[in-house]
Amino acid sequence: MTESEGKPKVAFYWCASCGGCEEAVVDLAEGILDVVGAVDIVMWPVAMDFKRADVEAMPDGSILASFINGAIRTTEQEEMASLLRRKSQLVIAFGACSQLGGIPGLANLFDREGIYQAAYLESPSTENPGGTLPRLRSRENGYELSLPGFYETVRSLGQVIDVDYAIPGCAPHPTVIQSAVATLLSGELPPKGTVLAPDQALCEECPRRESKPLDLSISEFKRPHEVLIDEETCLLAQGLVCLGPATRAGCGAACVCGNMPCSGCSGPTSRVLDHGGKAISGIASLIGADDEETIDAVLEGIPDPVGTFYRYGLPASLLRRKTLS
Amino acid sequence: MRPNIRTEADRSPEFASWITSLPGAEKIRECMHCGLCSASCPLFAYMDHSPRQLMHLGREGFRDDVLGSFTIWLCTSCYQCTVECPRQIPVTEIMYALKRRAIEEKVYTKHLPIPVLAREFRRMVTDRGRISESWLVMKLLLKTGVHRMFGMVELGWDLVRTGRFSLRKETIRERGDLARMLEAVGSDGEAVS
Amino acid sequence: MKKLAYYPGCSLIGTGRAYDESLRAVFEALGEPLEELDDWNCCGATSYMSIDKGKAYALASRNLALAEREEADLLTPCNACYLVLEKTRRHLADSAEMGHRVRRALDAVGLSYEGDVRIRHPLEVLTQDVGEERIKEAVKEPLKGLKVAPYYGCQIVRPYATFDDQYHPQTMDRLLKATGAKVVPYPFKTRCCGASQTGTLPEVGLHLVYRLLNEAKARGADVLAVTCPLCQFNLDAGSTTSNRSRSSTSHRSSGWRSESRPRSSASIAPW
Amino acid sequence: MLRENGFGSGPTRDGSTDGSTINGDAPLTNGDPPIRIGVYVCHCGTNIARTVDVERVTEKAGELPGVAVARDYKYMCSDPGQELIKEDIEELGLNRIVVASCSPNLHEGTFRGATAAAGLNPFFFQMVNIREHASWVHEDRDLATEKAVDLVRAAVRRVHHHKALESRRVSIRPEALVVGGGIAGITAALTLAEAGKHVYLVEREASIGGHMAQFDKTFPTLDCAACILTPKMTQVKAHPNITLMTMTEVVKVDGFVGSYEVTVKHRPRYIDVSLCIGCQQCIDACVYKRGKFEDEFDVGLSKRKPIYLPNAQAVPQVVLIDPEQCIQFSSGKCKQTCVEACDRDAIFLDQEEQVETLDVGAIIMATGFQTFDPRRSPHYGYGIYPNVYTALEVERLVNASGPTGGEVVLRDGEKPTSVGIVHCVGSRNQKNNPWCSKVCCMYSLKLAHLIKEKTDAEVYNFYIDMRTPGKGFEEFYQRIAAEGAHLIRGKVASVYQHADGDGEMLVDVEDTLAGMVRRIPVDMLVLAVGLEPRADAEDVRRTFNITCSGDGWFMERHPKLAPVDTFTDGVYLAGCCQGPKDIPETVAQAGAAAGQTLALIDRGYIELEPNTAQVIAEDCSGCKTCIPLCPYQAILQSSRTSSRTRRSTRRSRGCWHMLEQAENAQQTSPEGFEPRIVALFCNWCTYMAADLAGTSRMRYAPNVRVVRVMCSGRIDTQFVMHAFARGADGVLIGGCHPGDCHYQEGNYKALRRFRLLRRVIESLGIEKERLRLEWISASEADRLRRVADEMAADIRALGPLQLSIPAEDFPSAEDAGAELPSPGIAEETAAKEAAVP
Repeated sequence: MTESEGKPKVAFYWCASCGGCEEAVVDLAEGILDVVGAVDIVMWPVAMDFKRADVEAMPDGSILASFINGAIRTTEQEEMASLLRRKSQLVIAFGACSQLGGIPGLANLFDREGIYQAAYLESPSTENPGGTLPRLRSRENGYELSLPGFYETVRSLGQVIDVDYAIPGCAPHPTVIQSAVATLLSGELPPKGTVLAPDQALCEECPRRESKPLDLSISEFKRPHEVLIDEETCLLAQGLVCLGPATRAGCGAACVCGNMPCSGCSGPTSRVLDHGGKAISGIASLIGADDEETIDAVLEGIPDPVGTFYRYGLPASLLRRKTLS
Repeated sequence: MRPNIRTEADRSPEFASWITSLPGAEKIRECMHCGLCSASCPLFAYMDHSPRQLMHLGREGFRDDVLGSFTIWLCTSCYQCTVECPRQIPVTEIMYALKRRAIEEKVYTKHLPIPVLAREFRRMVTDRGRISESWLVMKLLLKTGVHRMFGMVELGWDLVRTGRFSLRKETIRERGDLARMLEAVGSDGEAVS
Repeated sequence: MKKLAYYPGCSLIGTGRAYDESLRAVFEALGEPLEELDDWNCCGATSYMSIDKGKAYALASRNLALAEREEADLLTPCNACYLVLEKTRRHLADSAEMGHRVRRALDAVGLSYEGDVRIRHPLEVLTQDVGEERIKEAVKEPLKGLKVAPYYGCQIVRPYATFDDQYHPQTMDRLLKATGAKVVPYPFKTRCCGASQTGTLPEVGLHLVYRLLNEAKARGADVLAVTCPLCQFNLDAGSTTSNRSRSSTSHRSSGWRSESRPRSSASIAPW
Repeated sequence: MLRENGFGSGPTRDGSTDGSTINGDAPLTNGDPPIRIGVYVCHCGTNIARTVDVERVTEKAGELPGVAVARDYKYMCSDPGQELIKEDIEELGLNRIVVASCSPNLHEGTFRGATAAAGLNPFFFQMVNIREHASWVHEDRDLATEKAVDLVRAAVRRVHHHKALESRRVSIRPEALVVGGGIAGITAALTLAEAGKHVYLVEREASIGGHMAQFDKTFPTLDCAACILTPKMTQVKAHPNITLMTMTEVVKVDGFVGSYEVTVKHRPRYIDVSLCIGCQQCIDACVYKRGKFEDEFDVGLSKRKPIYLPNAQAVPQVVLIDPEQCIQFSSGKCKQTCVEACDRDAIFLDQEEQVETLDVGAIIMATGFQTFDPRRSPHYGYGIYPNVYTALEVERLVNASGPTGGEVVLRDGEKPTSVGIVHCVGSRNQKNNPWCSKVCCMYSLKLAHLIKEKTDAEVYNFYIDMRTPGKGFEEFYQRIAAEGAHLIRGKVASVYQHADGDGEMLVDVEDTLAGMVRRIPVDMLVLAVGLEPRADAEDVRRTFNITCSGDGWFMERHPKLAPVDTFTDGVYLAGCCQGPKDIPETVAQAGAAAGQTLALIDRGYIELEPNTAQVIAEDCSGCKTCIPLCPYQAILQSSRTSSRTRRSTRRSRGCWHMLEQAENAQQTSPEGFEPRIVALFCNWCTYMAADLAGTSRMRYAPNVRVVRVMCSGRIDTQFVMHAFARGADGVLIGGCHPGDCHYQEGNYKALRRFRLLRRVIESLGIEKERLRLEWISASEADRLRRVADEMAADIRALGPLQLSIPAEDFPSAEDAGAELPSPGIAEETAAKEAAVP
């Protein structure tokens, strides 16, 4: 580990994401002071005024670690990710969007044209009488303006650049961030590719675990707004699609503690190839019906299966997106 | 009379593959010669080849024996053989196909009334859409030998007397439609090119 | 009961006139008068099938299309029409190729056929839809004392067994009993009457007719009841002709052989 | 094993899905020696080599990562073939073996043995089926070769992950159950009992003896059936090692080979079997003065009372009461004269049904057959004309202990003067049973002889083909012909009885040898009814968890090499429940089944397949999802840690890790799109059907690449997605029919997952034709063929599955930008903007 000016240099960057991950860093509250004090931040667009040129000017590999949140949607995001990769010894995918594609990844259910239509022409709040759509280059008052290119498909950070570690969650839970940072600063780096969170399913830390019956069989799926949710019993046992059994622990079962089922933001454990696929296998098997018609009737309770099982991970899933015609 | 010996030159492989390519007729190859078709056939007594033999001759490709056989013209489509066959050979439908091919290739006795009936029947239906039985019978008799009519005088008189012998020419309204339909359906392409 | 379009067929407006008239009268009496299918055409019978399969199916299918246009099922009293129409219905459903050809032909004249027409026979309608109870009630003069041999003919039980048993059909027996008649056991219920062979090869056809009549007589029947105009014609016309020409029917089989034993020689084959 | 291997679903820099080490070729375990694979491709004489280019497969295999040696050989299963493997293991240090040859059902054991003999753990061996699944079912040499290469590649990738496994031993209970007390069950039971094993012989009827007890003479020797059978029946009753249970049925079978728990139900007999001595005084005393009900043993030809002895030679020699017929049961107002008459007080009218559980190590099925009901072929007039009989009825007539005392007479008591015997009734007929019932020709000849002997009637045998293969059979046929029976080759078309006739019937038949139809008067017609599976065979096989072949007979494990085994370990077949047989064959098979049972019991243990599931405690979060899914309740929650689960080694069955093979279809052919279909087939049904398609030399689309899974329930939806992601154009899942799962309910789990998965993939734009789930039993090879052909055609029409691979989507950022707004919209916008002043 080379350190140029005593303190290690650290960069934060933000791609296609909601900003929640930035909030998560700030949410570390006093904890952040330890971090800030220990490092020298060289890039953090949300909080500090560093420009791309400043980073470009730095020697390759001079940044110890870049924390990048958000998925890759535009050419600019890819360029910045590649730049930071070049300049950094470690790149950490920060949060679900970066690690798995995240909520923005659900755009992979549509193609670019469909997204443009919806976002710039058809949505009720849009006022665009000229029907103007984003263009790479345009002229305005004699100046040539350019916009980043908009990819057909959203990708996770790992699908664009080489990524060393990931911190999961939407947004990452403070305790996860703290222990991850502590691991990185400890000097004993885990193997490359490690997700810096416990490698067990959420049930491990779920307060309702003991209430899960041994003969669980689901005859009706319910959505949270349709029922009064009991605060003690296992949510699956109440017919709610809880992805806890297939999702990585670390958040302390935050949603379940808030009486909502786990929606899977921390992604799968290391042994799983496809988060949604694993959840489908586990949950579908528990359906209490043996014939096609009854099974289908039970499945009517999951009206949007892709949105349910791939809410945070469609781009990083095996099938990645809706096929393009 | 044809001598009762056949050489391989008498066989037509094309005919064999044609007959076994008819729908369901590939089962001829599975025939175990139990003779149920023959023994259940009400017309068997008048046949030169039994249905069983005819199926076998067809399978082996003896085209001239099959198409020249009187048997195919005796079939009244009572479907007894089809229903009985343990190998589910559609004997009646094969008989139909053989009749069609014999007519197409014009291999049948000239004055055999059955194909004449079929032809006259078709002509009348194609022209008018319906059959006027009395006219059909008279045409048939004219074409196959007027002498046959004498034996029928008494029967004819009975029919006239009971109002069952009408000289009205039956016809449908949309004759043009029917003609266009029969044109549009195209040809069978069942017989070989 | 779905609406029925009456399809008399060519024989019922010819030699089978009596059948047509009595059928109309029966349904009238039952309060369900028959309505004839508008502009029906000949089904093609066995003759057309002997010449051109595609045209034969097209011909028959026009009637199916007309019935479908009227949202009706077809009621046909003639066995031959019944089979031809039923066979067409099945073939159009089973054979994609023929279905396509025929639909193209129908399309050429603005007709279509989706496959929603059932083919029905008066025996089926009278015993199943109307029912023996209603028939019994409607009978004014029971046929008491009349001994009837029921003759079903071939084509309503073969090759398809649609509404009755293939070997031992019962619907006509039930209908006849409902009218008060006595039904005699008649083993030749479904044996062929010779069909058009009575016209084309009279000596062959009449022989078959003779067997049927002789058997009915041996079973003690006063009359034979039939369901098909051609069977009726053959048996009716043949009942005089076959007797007359019996002596000259010399077509003893070249193929038939009967075992002869002194004890039963008298009761063997009638020829 | 590396715990952390990329980011869950494996996104990596290059954008391929191959990000996780699960798919890589590196050794999985740190410190383990490098993987050295030996691949052996078998010619199987010309069986494989004729259609598959064996050299090419070998060459391709040699290029695969980890492969140290690839060889082809004429017969891998031969001693030199196996020696080859052993030498290579020793000399080249191989630690994984792949053999591409025939079905693992045939030679998996052989090659595991060879692997073990060279000191390598046998579970480092993997078999590839390129005969039944490739060379025998395809004609196109290129496509068959390509398929073989794919299958070998899949296996090579798979063995990277194999681990050394140790077989576990399970001890075998020494008791055996024999189901069915006909000659098959009797023979099997006596053989086992003589060997000192305890046997439970369960018979549904009131007496053992089965069909054989009804026969008079046996062909071709004409020795008396009773004389040879009755001693065996009494031996059964007397044998100290046999517990005979009549009027008893098996209702449930739990457990597995070595320790089956069999629940049996005893129907009440209303007589105490231990008290009754068969004196029959109760029968004489019955309020019915004479027989009123059809006697089952005499096939209805005689009448009996509600209290009766099943037959004169019945074992046990104990009466029974039919509650359907006895007045006491219907009205409660009988004088109960039978109870009074019994001086041993053996009658208990309040007896009830009893249920009992038996613990046995092995089961022999000997449930027999039923005869074809000729009412299903109405043209023979059975049930209409009184003098039309089934052969079984005539067996009773000719039997000296039968209803007529052995006299062959018509219903009116007259001797027949002319008798017709119709062969093949219900057999060799697509409308009834397509098979030859094997015994009818011989028993018809026997009846011809007996009838002629007893009545001097003219006898006509109407046969289609005279089938007399067997010791002394042809000679018997010659003897009957010499005796003057008329042997007429033709099937009877109709039977007609004259109105004024004297009971005489006329039979129409084509004498096909003479080429004429004959009309023959007979006064007795005997129908040689064929043999068919019992009506409840389907229920029975379900109870015992065995399979039926398509025709309904119980299915043997292998038609030639394992004719008495079933696919369920420890359950064996004897006699006609497996297919038509004559008595000597039945006895031989019963002996064989008993021999197999003895071999199992005397070894004392069996080795269970060691590939069962395990819980890795440190990875388990205690979510308990697996617990309700195990039909054997094998997964137990550990009481100590409470959060962990542990498995019960005793019960769990094998599940295999198949993921590697699911991804074998990554290549698409350059020209002329040929879809790649990954087929995940259950080992017990569809995989067997694919083997059967091979042995039957069916031809089907070569697009299907079969991966064997132990159960369709093992198929994780990830397997399917993985296959699609790796280039499969379609995925076919084959499982057992509902209710038939080898593991009770795995196929239902497959169905549930499939229904949800299908919704997901459809939402992702993948056509539903690309994913099919089909229930195909081991006997439905034809169905497999149809499904494979259909699916290949459907997908060919759809074209390749185009999953966007981002690495290809994004050649460079520049190009991506250039694709942006479609020119039309851009120009239009520009024009509008220009128009603004």
